[in-house]
Amino acid sequence: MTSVDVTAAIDAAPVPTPTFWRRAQASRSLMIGVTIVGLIVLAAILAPVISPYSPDQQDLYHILGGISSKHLLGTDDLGRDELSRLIYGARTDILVGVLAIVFPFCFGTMMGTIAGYYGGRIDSVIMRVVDVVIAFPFYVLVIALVFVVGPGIRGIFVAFAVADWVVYARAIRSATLVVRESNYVAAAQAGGLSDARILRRHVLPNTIAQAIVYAMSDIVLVIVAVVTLGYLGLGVQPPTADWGSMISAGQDYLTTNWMLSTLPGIAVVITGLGLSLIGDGLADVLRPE
Amino acid sequence: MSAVAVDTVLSVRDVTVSVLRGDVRYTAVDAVSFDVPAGRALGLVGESGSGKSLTLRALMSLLPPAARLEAGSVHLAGDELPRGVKQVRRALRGRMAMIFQDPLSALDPVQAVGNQIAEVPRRVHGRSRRQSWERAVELLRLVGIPDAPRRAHAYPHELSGGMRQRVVIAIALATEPSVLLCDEPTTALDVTVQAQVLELLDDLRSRLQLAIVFVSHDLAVIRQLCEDVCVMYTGRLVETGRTIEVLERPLHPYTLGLLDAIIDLDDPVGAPQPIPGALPELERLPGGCTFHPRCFLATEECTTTVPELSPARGAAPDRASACIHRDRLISP
Amino acid sequence: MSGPDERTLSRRELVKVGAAGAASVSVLSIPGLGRAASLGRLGAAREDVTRGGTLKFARSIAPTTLDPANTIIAGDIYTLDKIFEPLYITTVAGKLKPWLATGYTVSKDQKTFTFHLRPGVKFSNGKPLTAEDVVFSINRAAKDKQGPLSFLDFAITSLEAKGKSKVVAHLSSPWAPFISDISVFANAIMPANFGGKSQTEFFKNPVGTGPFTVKGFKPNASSLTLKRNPHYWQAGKPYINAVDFLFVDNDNQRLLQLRGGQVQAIDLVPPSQVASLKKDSKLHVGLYPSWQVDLLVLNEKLAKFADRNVRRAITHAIDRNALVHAASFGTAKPGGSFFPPSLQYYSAKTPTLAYSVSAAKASLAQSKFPKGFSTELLIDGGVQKWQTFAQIIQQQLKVIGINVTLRPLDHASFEQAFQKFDYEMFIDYAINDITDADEMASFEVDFQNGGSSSYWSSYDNPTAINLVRQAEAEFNPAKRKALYAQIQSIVAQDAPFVPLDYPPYIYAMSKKLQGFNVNPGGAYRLEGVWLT
Amino acid sequence: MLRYTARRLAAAFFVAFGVTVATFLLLHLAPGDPARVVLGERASPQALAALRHQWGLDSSLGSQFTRYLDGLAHGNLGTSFINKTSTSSLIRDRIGVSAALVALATVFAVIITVPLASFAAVRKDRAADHIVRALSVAGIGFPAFWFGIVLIEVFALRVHAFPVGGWGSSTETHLRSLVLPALTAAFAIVPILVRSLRVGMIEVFNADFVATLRSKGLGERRVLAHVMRNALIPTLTLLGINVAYLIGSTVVIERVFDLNGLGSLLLTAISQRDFPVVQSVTLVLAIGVVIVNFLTDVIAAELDPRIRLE
Repeated sequence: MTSVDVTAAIDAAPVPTPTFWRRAQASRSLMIGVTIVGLIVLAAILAPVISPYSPDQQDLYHILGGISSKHLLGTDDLGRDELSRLIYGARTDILVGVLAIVFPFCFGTMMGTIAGYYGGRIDSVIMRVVDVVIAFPFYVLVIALVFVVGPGIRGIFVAFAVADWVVYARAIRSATLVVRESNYVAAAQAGGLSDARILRRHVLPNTIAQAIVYAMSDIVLVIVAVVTLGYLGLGVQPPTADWGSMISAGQDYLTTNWMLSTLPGIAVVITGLGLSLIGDGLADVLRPE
Repeated sequence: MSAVAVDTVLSVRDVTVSVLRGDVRYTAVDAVSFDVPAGRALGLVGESGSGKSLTLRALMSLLPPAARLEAGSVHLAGDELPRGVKQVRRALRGRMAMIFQDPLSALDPVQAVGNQIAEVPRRVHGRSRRQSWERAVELLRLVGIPDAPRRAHAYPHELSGGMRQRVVIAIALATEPSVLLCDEPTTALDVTVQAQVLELLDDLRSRLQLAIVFVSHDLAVIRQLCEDVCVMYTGRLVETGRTIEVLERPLHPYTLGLLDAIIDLDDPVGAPQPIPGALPELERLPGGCTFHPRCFLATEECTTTVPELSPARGAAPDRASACIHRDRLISP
Repeated sequence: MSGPDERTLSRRELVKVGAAGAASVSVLSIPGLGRAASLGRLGAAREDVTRGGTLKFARSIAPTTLDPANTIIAGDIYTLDKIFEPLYITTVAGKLKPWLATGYTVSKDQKTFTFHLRPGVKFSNGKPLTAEDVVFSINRAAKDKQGPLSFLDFAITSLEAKGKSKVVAHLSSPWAPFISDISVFANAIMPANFGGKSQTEFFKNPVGTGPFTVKGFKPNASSLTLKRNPHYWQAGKPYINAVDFLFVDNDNQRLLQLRGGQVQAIDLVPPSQVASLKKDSKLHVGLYPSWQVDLLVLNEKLAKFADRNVRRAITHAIDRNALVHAASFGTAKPGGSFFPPSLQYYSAKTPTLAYSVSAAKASLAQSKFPKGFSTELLIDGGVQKWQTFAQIIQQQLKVIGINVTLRPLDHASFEQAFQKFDYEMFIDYAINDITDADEMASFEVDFQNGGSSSYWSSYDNPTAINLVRQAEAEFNPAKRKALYAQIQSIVAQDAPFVPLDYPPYIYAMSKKLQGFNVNPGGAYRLEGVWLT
Repeated sequence: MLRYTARRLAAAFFVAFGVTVATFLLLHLAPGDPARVVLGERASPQALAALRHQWGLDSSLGSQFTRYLDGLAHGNLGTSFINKTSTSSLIRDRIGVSAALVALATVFAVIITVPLASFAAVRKDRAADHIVRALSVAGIGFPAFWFGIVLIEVFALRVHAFPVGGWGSSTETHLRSLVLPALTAAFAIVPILVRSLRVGMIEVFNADFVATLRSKGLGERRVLAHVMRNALIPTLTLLGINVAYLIGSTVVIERVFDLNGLGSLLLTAISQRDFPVVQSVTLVLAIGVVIVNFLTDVIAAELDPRIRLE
């Protein structure tokens, strides 16, 4: 019988996918995201330089002032400069957001790698713990933990440390499972390399990208959560400027001074948008073709 | 072109399909015409991306969103199919059916296979639930599935690849068609299973007097099943004729290239010779004969003149080729 | 105690009551004669009102108990006073008015009071009010030393019923604020021995003479429905069929519910919202003069606040004018004396500690904490005004080196926390419930007898306490005034708490609600309101 | 299917047990002596000791846990420090509001997500698709409570279509009171659902079996029925994953809309440091998630036989 597949012999027919278009799009959302977040982070870092006033400085005789040349975005109910508080709020919320995921990121990645690489009993123990933590509604767990530790930034850090690592652990575990089956890991194992070295040199570099992509959208969730805790009075405590407590305080003046609540709200949305765009862009760029 | 033959069931004339890439439409199937009589199988062969599957889908009105039927007519048993997706589908009911390359993805994963077959008599022919189910079991038996009454309750993922393809065929047969379009139905299967499915199709063809259009990139498969063959390249038919003759004496350098690329078990000495270059992308089709950049016969003229598909001198009467140098290929 | 000329006293007391109460005639009238007149005036139902309907009223605090003798929480008081009524009440104008009594006679030694009960008064179960009920109720309030206001009944030695319609009260000594004290909600009347039920059962389904009744009371519920009492003694009243109290602790949510038309009235309107509410043509904002003062209380159980210089430094450091400007939006007056200016015997000449950062720093420098310290400010977190106050105080104390962290709690835990002395500083308000200033003086200064360890500050100045007790036995208004001026002066200098401002009561309501008013003690009666 | 259900049930029980242990430990992780919190700073050592004994805080962790489990088995979740009533009765009073809110929010989430995701999937890479995707990206950074505030301002204050808050007194007013909060809660998960479901739908629409269905001669409505059933499965799985987040969001949303559900009970208990209530509500909400996840797993497996094999 004469056989077989013509395409096996002929050079693989190229599949004309709109690669360029997609790459352009991916980098476009990445670029926009980096620009937005970059500007906000820059403002946060330079807060003491660019803020026209101290965020805590009250002027009790000029409260709820509208837009003026002295106060570009007006003043709040204690006569504090709204613009300065917005800028310092970025400082608080972004710093807290980033710091709050450091531990979950590291610990979750570690647990996920160990579970995925070693499998077996270690895997099932870690994953059962993950299942239990995930069963708690995120906000319920965070609020309950803030209750245990006490409101404020320390409470936020502890709450996220306990509640948030599981997501990284899950993602990294499944990525590690794939990598573990690959030939180069098998080769490395056959070559007698230590587990630590294989994990560090061959496994992690191939899985960490996913954790980084997730971290971007995670910072968004954390900032939203910090803001929400601020709204509930469990988050950053006064007088520290934070977008959540600003939204909460401004809610009382929604009819007369709508900007007080709306501006920090918009700030949260824009920051979230920027970080999500970075996450999406990174995911597209890092996704293996 | 010759008039529609009396026993011709499916007659395709100048079917042209365009595809949207970015903001530009490109012609992906260019004025394809062929006839298939009852009880005969026509092979449509070419590399992936040559437009053969698109042609089939155009006939069934199953084009993907980016593709559009630009021109051409299809006659089924002498009746011209109407325009418009809905009208075509209604006109096709019970006359033409199609089977697909990947039998797993061609089946609804969350329905028992019996239901998927019985759905046709139930919904299309308005039979009773019981009758429909019996019909489904009967069809499963017809396509050679052992223990059909029990297997009818199985889900697609519970069946082997060959079984699944038999189920797909059974679904197609449920519509009681006179024409069966097969889109590489054996490609995803093991070689032994492939042979069984081909035997089944061949058996059905003769028993049910089905007209079959069989798309494949595998010349061996075509040879086994099809009396006639059309070779396609970049959306155009480049050679047609009796399968035996086309394969014995190709009249187009592309067909020749396809044959040379095959390991010939009868001639183990001659090493397979791949066709140089690659199938051009739609956006970058060369002018003139689209095959000329890869062709060993190409001349200056080939880069400018678009060759017509026309009968070759000195060959069998139903042979045609779209190469201006075809006469140079007729050699003993 | 060397009593002054008894005849003078008697007349003066009568003059005082006559001036305070709208019913000076009925005080002396024989019950039988006064009946028609008093019922006619008090019970007259207006003919030009719309009857029926349910008033939906959103309030900040849910009641925890309906027992008058066991609470001083606003949420409880302003619910139970719709169900139970005392012998006298305070009018909107801040005067005493005979209510379940038509009047009283007093012995020459000022130690025996005979109250004449209003005829025709029935409890909500249809049974008539008798002298036994009054004896039971006031005895319960007076003898129940757990009761936070039992100190008001301090002077009562015994009560006896004379027939069905007279009650005689024997006092240990002449007691100037007596009728005023009798008018407090804690002395409200309920059936003797709870009408035969257990106390717990009774306060679940209470029976009183008030305009409304409650069935199946649950503490801390999200709403409470009060139904019209069909046996109410003021014929034709109440005009409305029912009151739905909704308890919404969030200021903003209450406002929203009023603006959204879900309720017809709300209490505790944040001052910041007054201006914008006034612009709403469908709404009416009521600012009612009050006997209220907002206080920053300092816990003297702690070494830092036991130090008088620290307390004075804090008082100097808080700019009450700015505070009022920013947080009260022109509705309140800045704080000075711990007596509100509207209260009897307020002294405008009180030498208060004025706002001065340098004076504050100087005081702190003289204290044991010259470099300042860190402390915690407890507030009722649900009230926007307190949050604003707290943040301003936080900022102003920072200037003199006192770092304040805020501790907002929900209302119930807030009350519990400071009453258990689980606090360092807290902000709360004090209201004189009755016409006589003695209540506020005792409550905030009389560490032993005032019922609250000087508003839980533990402020204990024997000189001041002695003056408070002198004033209680003093019937000469001029002399009393002088005594209270002295007390106010001492307290201002000792600075056990910082009087922050004197706010009005602010209610907002739909213009459909008519006849609503609040007395300076903070109580509002609902038998006379109607919905158009 | 039975074996699959049994396996999921066993797993659910295991997680539920883990959740119970975790909530139990929560109380013991909390700094400060609960007895002192309740009795105040001035409390005598005897009173403190008595209260600790009453709550069993003086016995070993192990025996406390056994007692806790024993209580749970008898439906006794403990007694509120503040209200002095059993926490289970507090929870019973309020669970209805929360359950109704979560249920309605889920319905809204599906009603919003499915058309948006299908729309985007059908028009993949066209303008409509880009708009839906951009909105879903922006939506993730949008605090739900803020959306609630906006809804109140627009639909309750400008247009008096819905109450601004509260729970109402009849079934009809209950439902009306729930509309805005449920929309807000739905909004908390819709961006995530749309993103994931869009991808799932594209896969289904591109699947060959749709072509098979059409080549069978079935009408478009019949074809859509097949597609929907297939798209339902990823939707369901997604809902299962996100219901925990949804339940968490309702805690905040109940506060915005002044609903007296478990969320506001939790928040009040937290501000009152009412340990048993915090513990019980946390436990009940987490068990709720476990139950919902179990149900979605089983229903998804019923709809999709392939899942049973995993």
